[in-house]
Amino acid sequence: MNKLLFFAHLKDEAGKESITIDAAGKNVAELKAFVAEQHGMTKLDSAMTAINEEFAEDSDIIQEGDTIAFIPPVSGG
Amino acid sequence: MNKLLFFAHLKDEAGKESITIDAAGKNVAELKAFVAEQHGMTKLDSAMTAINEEFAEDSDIIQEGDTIAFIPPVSGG
Amino acid sequence: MKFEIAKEPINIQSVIDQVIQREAGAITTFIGTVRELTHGKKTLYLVYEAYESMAVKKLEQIGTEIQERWSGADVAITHRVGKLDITDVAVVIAVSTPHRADAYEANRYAIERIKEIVPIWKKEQWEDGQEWIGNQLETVAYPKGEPEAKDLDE
Amino acid sequence: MKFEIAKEPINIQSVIDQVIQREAGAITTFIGTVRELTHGKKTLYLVYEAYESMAVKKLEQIGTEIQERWSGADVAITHRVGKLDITDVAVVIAVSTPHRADAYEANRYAIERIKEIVPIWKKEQWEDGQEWIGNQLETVAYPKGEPEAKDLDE
Repeated sequence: MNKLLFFAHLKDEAGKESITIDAAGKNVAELKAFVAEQHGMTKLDSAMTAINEEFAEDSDIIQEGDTIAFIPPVSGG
Repeated sequence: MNKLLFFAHLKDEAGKESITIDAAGKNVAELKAFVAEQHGMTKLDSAMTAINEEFAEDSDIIQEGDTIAFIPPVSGG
Repeated sequence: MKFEIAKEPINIQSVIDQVIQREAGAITTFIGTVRELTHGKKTLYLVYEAYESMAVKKLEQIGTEIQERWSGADVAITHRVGKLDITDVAVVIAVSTPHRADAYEANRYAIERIKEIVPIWKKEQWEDGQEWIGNQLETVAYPKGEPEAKDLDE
Repeated sequence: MKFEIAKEPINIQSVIDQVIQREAGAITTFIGTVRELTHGKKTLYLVYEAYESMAVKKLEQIGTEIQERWSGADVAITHRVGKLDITDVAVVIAVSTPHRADAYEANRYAIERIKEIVPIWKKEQWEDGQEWIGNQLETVAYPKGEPEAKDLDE
């Protein structure tokens, strides 16, 4: 299984901080499309994705147990 | 009368922090030459001069009561 | 810790203390504070949120990048999260280097990189609403300051 | 006091506190510390001396120059005098501005100006002697009436 984390406005839109699904085998782009459809999320397109706390590419494949975070444009500092 | 102040290596060379002389009527260049000769100071040429805590030009005239400071190249910071 | 996400007010001196070195002649700090007015609009307070474990890693990465680019540099960064009032300190970056030009440049580099790669977000609270900043590229913010029906989860 | 010559160790936070403003989003500080090695030569300690009353005036002048050049800037500077050991803090410059680029630039301007116009001198004590720094260029008078950049130590 895979834990998916939401932050900032994505967390507000999802209505939760995280969900757990089986995403193994999907690449990042496929996972985003899946989550957008299944959870009615309209703003995932502008988010980056991190796998296990490192930024990932759309083509990177999710492995069993990976933690996936959707990272909206950051605004720290 | 006028108080003349020495700092850093000029103070070391003069052997004192200040002297009092009558410098009124001299310009800065004349005063420097006078002090260099009278007090055997060899390093006044490289010093700037301040009259009453403002940098002065060689041609500025000393007035009665002015405080004159000889300012070696600064090295604060 | 040299790279830290803090839930309490940041002690600036403690961040500075972590970069003191005998080889350094210069320490620069950048202190990001909550500003009341942005483009004439009054902010009441901010809320910062972080993906904390990844944020610490990314701050460490920035420290490594700086040490690779500026010889002899030492770096410490603390970013606060939670609710911050006007003039509160959101971030402190301290950089020490042998010579001063590097201390300014490396410090500037750190804040620009924080704004690029560190997963921290701020929500601005105004008198008439709130918004997560950083999503300006979205077509939907909350133009009326509150979620409208079409913005709500269904 | 925003512009000060101090005989005791400088409290960095106190200098920062003087430039906190609701309109500022950025505060930069420059902290000049005593470095052990310069060009491979080991410094044991430094002694700073100031023409104190004039130095305060010149620090104030730098503050005024910055406020003229960088809108909304606030500035505080404390320079220490006396004997300083390695890693001791010689000078703290704090600048606050609405936006961060200005805070870096204005701060850098302040330290460069201090090295040009503020009557403060340092004497370096090495293992094999001592010297007032800044007097290496003894043939150079000041053609413009003030020190220029090329006359200065790095």
